[in-house]
Amino acid sequence: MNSAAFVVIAILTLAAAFASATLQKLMHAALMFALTFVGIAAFFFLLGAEFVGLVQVFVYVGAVAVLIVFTILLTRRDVQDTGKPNWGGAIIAIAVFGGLLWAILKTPALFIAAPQIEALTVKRIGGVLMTDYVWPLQCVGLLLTAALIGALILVMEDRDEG
Amino acid sequence: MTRGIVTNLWLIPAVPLAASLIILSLANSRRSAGAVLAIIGQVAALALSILAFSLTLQTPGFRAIHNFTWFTFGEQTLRIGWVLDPLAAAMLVMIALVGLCIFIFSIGYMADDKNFTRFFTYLSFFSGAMLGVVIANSLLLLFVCWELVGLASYLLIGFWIEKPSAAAAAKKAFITTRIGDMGFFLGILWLYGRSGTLLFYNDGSGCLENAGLVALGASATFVALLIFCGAVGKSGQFPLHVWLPDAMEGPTPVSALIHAATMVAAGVFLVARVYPLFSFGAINGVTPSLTVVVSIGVITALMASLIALGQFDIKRILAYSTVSQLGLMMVSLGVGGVAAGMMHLIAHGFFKALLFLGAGSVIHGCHQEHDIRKMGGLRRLMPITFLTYAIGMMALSGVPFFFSGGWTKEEILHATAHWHASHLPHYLMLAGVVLTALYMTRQMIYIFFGNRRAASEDAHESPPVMTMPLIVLASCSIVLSAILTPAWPWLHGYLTGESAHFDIAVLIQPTLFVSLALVAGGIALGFAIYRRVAGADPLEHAQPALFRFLENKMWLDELYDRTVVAYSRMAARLSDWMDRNVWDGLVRAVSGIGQIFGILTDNFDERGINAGIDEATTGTRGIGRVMSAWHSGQIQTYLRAVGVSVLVLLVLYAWLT
Amino acid sequence: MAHIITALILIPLAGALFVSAARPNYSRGIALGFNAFTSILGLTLWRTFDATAAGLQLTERHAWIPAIGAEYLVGVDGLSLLLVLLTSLVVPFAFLAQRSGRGFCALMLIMQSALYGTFTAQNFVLWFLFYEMSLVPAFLLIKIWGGENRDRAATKFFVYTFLGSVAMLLSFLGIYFAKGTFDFGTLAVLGKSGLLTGKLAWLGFAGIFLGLAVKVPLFPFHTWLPDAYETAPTGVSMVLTGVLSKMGVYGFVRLLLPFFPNQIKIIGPWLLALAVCSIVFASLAAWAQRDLKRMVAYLSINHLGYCMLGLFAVTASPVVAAKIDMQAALSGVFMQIFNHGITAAALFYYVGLLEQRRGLRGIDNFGGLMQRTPLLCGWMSVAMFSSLGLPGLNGFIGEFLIFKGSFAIAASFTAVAVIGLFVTAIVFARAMQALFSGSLAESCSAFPDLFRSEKLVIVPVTLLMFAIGIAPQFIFNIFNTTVVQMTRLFA
Amino acid sequence: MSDSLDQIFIRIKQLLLAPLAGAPDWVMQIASALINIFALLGVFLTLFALISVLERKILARIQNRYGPNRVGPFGLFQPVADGIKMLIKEDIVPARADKVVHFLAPILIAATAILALGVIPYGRNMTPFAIDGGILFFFAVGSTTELAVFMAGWGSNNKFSMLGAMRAIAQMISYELPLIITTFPVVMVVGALSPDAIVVAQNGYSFGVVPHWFVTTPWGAAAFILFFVSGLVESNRTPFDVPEGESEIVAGHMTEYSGFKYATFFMAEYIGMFAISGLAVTLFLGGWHAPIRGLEFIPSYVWFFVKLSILLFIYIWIRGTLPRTRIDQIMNFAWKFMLPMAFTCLVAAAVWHYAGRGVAGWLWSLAVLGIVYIALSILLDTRKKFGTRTYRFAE
Amino acid sequence: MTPTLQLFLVISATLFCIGLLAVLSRRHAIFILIGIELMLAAANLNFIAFWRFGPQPQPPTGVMIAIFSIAIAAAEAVVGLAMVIAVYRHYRTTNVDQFDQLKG
Repeated sequence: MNSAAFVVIAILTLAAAFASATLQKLMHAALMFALTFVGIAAFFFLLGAEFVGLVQVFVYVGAVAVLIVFTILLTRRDVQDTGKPNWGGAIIAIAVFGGLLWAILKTPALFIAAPQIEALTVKRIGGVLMTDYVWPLQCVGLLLTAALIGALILVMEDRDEG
Repeated sequence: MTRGIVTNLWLIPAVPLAASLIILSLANSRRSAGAVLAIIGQVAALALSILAFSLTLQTPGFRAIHNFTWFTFGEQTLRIGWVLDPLAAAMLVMIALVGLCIFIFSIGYMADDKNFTRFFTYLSFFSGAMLGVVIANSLLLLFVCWELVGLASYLLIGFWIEKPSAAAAAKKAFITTRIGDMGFFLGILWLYGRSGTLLFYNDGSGCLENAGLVALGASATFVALLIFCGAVGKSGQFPLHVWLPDAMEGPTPVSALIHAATMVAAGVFLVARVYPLFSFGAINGVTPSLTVVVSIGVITALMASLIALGQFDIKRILAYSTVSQLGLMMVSLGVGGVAAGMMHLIAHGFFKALLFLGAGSVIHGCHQEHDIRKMGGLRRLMPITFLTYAIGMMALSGVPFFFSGGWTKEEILHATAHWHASHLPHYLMLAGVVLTALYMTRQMIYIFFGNRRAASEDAHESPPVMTMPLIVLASCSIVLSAILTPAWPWLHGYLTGESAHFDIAVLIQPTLFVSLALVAGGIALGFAIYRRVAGADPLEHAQPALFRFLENKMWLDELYDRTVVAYSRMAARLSDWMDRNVWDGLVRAVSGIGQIFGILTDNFDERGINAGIDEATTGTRGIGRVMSAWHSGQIQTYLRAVGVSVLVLLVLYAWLT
Repeated sequence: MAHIITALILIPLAGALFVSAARPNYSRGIALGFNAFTSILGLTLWRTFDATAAGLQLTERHAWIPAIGAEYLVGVDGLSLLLVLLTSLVVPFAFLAQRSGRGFCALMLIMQSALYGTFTAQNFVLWFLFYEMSLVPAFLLIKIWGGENRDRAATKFFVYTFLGSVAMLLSFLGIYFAKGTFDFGTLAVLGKSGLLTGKLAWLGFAGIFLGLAVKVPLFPFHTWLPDAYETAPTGVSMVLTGVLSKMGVYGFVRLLLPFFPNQIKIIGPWLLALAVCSIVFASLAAWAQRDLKRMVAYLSINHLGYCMLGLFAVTASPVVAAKIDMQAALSGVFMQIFNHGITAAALFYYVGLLEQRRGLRGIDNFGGLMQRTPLLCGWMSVAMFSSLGLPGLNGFIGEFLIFKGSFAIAASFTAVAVIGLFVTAIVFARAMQALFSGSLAESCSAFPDLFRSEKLVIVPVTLLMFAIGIAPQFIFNIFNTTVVQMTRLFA
Repeated sequence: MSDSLDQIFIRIKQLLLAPLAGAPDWVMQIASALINIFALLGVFLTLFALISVLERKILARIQNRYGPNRVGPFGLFQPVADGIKMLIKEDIVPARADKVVHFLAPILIAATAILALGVIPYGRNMTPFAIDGGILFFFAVGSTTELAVFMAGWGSNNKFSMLGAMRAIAQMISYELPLIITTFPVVMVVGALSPDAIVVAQNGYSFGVVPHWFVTTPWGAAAFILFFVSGLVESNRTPFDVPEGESEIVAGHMTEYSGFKYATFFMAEYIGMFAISGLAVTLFLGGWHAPIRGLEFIPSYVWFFVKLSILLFIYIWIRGTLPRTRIDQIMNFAWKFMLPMAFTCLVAAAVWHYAGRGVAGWLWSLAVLGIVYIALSILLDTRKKFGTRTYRFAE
Repeated sequence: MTPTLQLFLVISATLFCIGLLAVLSRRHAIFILIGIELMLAAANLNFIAFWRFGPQPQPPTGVMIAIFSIAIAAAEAVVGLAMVIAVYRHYRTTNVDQFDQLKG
């Protein structure tokens, strides 16, 4: 857990995140979104959960980013997102950030270093998944199928609608 | 042999009852068959009675009982039964014989009545019931027959139902006797309650026997007095005698049978039968109950004889004479002369029946004329009636020697003389004797002597069917005196169980002479007053106020009407009014409250709840409108709200910990 | 033979259905047919009834609503059998009393079945069901076929009795929650040691007492009876007085007395006073009545007063009574129930006959009937004398036993009650004088004497009166063991 | 001796690292990583150059003509010539194109392709980056190529390139599923996601002749075929090279690129092909294992590259023979045939495993596969789809 | 600055608030989805951080939750985007302020 990598990744991720939240151009924001998630995956690698990082990259960068981009394409004809982001939301976000920060800094117990852990192998994750979390796995499987079908139905162009 | 007779002793009352049932089922038209059946019934009863009588002659103090269970209720059994003893036997014979004579007489008397058969039904029913009373060994059976006798008397008095006065008299008789019966009923209940049985003689454990009497103890006097109420009611003693004179409304044979010989005698018989109750715990023959009996007897005797002086209706005079004679009997029983009382009862039965039938034939002769002032001089027109009537009159007023009445009256005076409590009743009774002689001679003179007046113009002698019973009864009165004279007191011995022996010497007694003198004086006085009777009654002429007082029966009837009857009728109307208004009023009040309650809840519901709910609904709608403004549809406003609330929670948390 | 009681209850119902379906002019015939059938059943029940065995016989027990402890339990003991026989006697008598259409017959049959049910039910819920079931037909019968101001009388009758029964229901619910059972047998046994305690006991007692007192009727609660009987048609009033009021007395014997012995002991004198009041006041009121039916109604209150006197004497008097007196009073009460049932019904029947002939039933509307209709007057006077309590007829037996029993236990009350006896005598004497004697009123000059059909009805009933009067043992045999058992229960 | 030869490269590496022994370990890590990267790049770039020219020669041979033989002996220096040509060409950027995205696209594609190479075991413990979830890393990185292709398409602000990008992405996404599912049986049988474990699991020979490669098992063979076809589609090779279908939409998403950017696209395509076939080798062909026991003396990496070149030859061979397929046919083929077959391989593998991995299991899984294949062929009424086109002339 | 748990939390908090910023202030529907995804990612980061810094030999629940939440977030994103498209087709705009049909 070297701190240098941590700092680089942190800066990279936060910058990308901020960019994706504030960039006016839709496409750039989407790409910055993908970059943020690569950064978060890096964080996971740093924290020793490779599998989660890979899954994160796999799912978000591979699928969600593409979907967002596709959605942007499909909704291109609308007017550009003009106007400053209204400040109301920003103020509240900052306030909430302040609150969270206050909460984190106030609790001393968090100020601990990373203890030594044995590598979290994919086999172990697989084992736990298949024993303790077998039901949630099935439910998530069901959920994903449902989402798949749902999205299809929502988006399917009815021949006669147009 | 005795067993056989006692067990089917019930036949004696049963035969006349059966006869009456059969006659009842006959159509009204079968007149002769009805009469014959009744007569046969009566003759059979007489034969059986004589048979039973002969049985009792075998041993002195004979008593045979036959008890059986009437019904069992729960685990208890109610036993009743018959008893045959001299008292009963004598009464049986007297009732049967007198009944027979009257039956025969009424054939003639009622010949032209359209309900002839129904009359005989009632007569035989009556005699059956009367016989039942006499032979009953249980006070309950006695009470049952007693009530049936009361019913029979009601039916017979009200025989001519179309006459309202007859119906009223019947009702009055029924109700007054019923008052007495109620007392009697309470007595029975008390006795049954205390002694545990109502059987008179039950070989040792009967209520009249020692065991029962001891069980009764102090309450014997109260029981006795209550039973005495029954006797007072039935025998027409002082307070409850008012129905008897009115009962004359019924046909004369009825009056003869019921209101002279038998039914009225039942009361005396009852007192005689339950005498041990009265005399229980007597200190030298005097108990409170007996003194009451004596006092009632004395009052009744004097009062009745005085009233008799003031009456003009031939049958009413005889009725009042019966009342006074019964008073006399009660006195004799009271003072302890049970046998004397019974003997007088039997004798009186005969000659009073004789007098009544005589009066009946006189009325028949004078074409249903009852008022003696319209009669007179029937001496020559109706010789047989006159002769028999004279014999009856002599017996009644107590002429000794040949006439039964005299001896028995003599006996009674003898008993009252020896009464320890006080001598007053003795002297009063002597006065009674004089008065009796007086009103009888008055009646004789009015009817038979003097010159003929209105009704007796074309009077004619009654047919033999009517005069025959008169002759029989007259001869009986004379013959009976034979066994009654103190010289050979056979009947007295028979009744008391002692042996009778012939002794002329007994006759020479001071009281005998005194009574003889009194009777002669009475008759002489009578002749003196009423010799030249014309128009108004001499007594009325002499003492108008007193006479009117007596004529109106001392206004007792009016007194009763105005007090007892009026009050009870008023009580009835009051309770009806109470019922209709007070209790029903309560119910109506409750329902009223219910209605008011209903109205209240309705208003409350209308104004209170409905209005309240309407207010509430409008209020909520207002709030609703305010709230909806919040839902602007902008998703982001919602999210901002979420954010803010999280913040607030955080701050709150921070502020709290 | 096991299901004879259920059959007894159901046949009249079936009859009611059948009658309402059949043609109107046959309805009375059919109803009588069904009545005959139930009477035969009643008689077989009597024959199979073992008079010596104590306790319930021919019981049928089926689960009904176990959740609330309601159980179909019917059984017959001496008293119930007596009342069943009375019902099977009075109801046909009532049918014969008047012309009746389909509705009338159906309702009467329903009432008969309800009566059978009430007298044999041994579980409260079942008993209460039949108790209410008998109320409705009575109400309808009075309301539809009654005389003038029948609506008011019918409603008063219904609401009054119904209010009472509601009170009774509430107290029984209290008992159920306290003891958990509705069964009369167990409650009676429990009753000895007091079903409820303290104020609740008094409430329970008051509830049942009110319910039954209204039904009997006991003195202050009797005002509905004269109005109801006066307007009710002859047949209905016969059944009402003949059997329905007996339900009240049956209720007292079966429900109130065994369940609240000590409460009754405490207010004993008051109860006796009430009974005496109902005897004396009712008879006095009867004397002042001008309407014959109303007069007979008051007299039936008087006679039921005797029953109540007997019952209260046995249970309510503080004095420890001897066994003989209690048994005398109780068997007197049972006998009085039976006799009054017949006699009162007969009286109403005769009044009904007179009303049919004259159209009016005021006591002054008649006069001198003896000359015109001697037979009718003869038989009617027999019924009157029986009701009067003349010995030799059935009335006397009951009254004598009641008075014997209650005199030994509560002498003063019984003494006052004797006045009631006496006033009844006056009432009847007055009635007889007004109706039979005197000159024949021209309005009654055209009266026909008894028809053959009427004779057929009267003669057996009067013969029964004489039979019971002279040899009542066959009636006593029915309930002797029950009386013994009950005296042991009440002692 | 064979072992020393086999580990020669590792030993070279340790030699290079020796001077840095004293440095802190993060320095050591970076150094070893750099060595690996350079070695990797060196090998595969030269292979790229070689294959590009070989491909043109083999295609020529298939088309009965020589290939480029002018530049160097047998035309082997042709790639150098091409490379120089690419560098010199002018780099045109479309006017209103999204310059940043346009510029980043080729870099991203090349980067992902090279990253994928990092996890493939080339020889006994010669895996540049031995990550525990190596296979997963390979696919995770593989999936970012779609994003890069899209950037290329979008960045050039050209309808054709946009359409081309759409088609490429659609194609790649729909075949990514069968690609991954076919690896499932292997992973499940081996029980680990790391490529080394998979290769180690395939050693051993039965009867000395038949190697325990997964391809020898029926599900292994079927999975290999499906994997290989999906690989073809993933790297947009004929007959699935619809995106660059010259006849229809010029060069697809690469139309607006020229010069060096186009070269990087070209290079990325080839490296992608190397990666897919490298993975196919590790998964099914026993990685660096020798085909028969007898030949084990030959070093492991040699076997790896021999098998790799065979596969590449097959690529080129297919390109030379098969005509281009329609986009909808590709789609249907993917979803209606490939996916069910992939799942059947999974089932077959399970049957094989639970039947004791012996001959019985072999036969059973063959039977399962056969049945499903026949059933699908009946159901899919492919005749209509691939039947002869009926031309309707305008009447 | 060795990475402590607190630091990780701060980073995830910032990520979370950036996501919140995107959601609250951007008008474009897709940005809201991006914002949500960011927030979810921040949460995942927290889970993994707590798992990593938590007392060891513990079962990898944190990781599990992260995995599952990724899966669910993906499903949610898919449906969200599909809805955005469908809504766009209907409204011809993705400006969130226009979608106020559910006004009270």
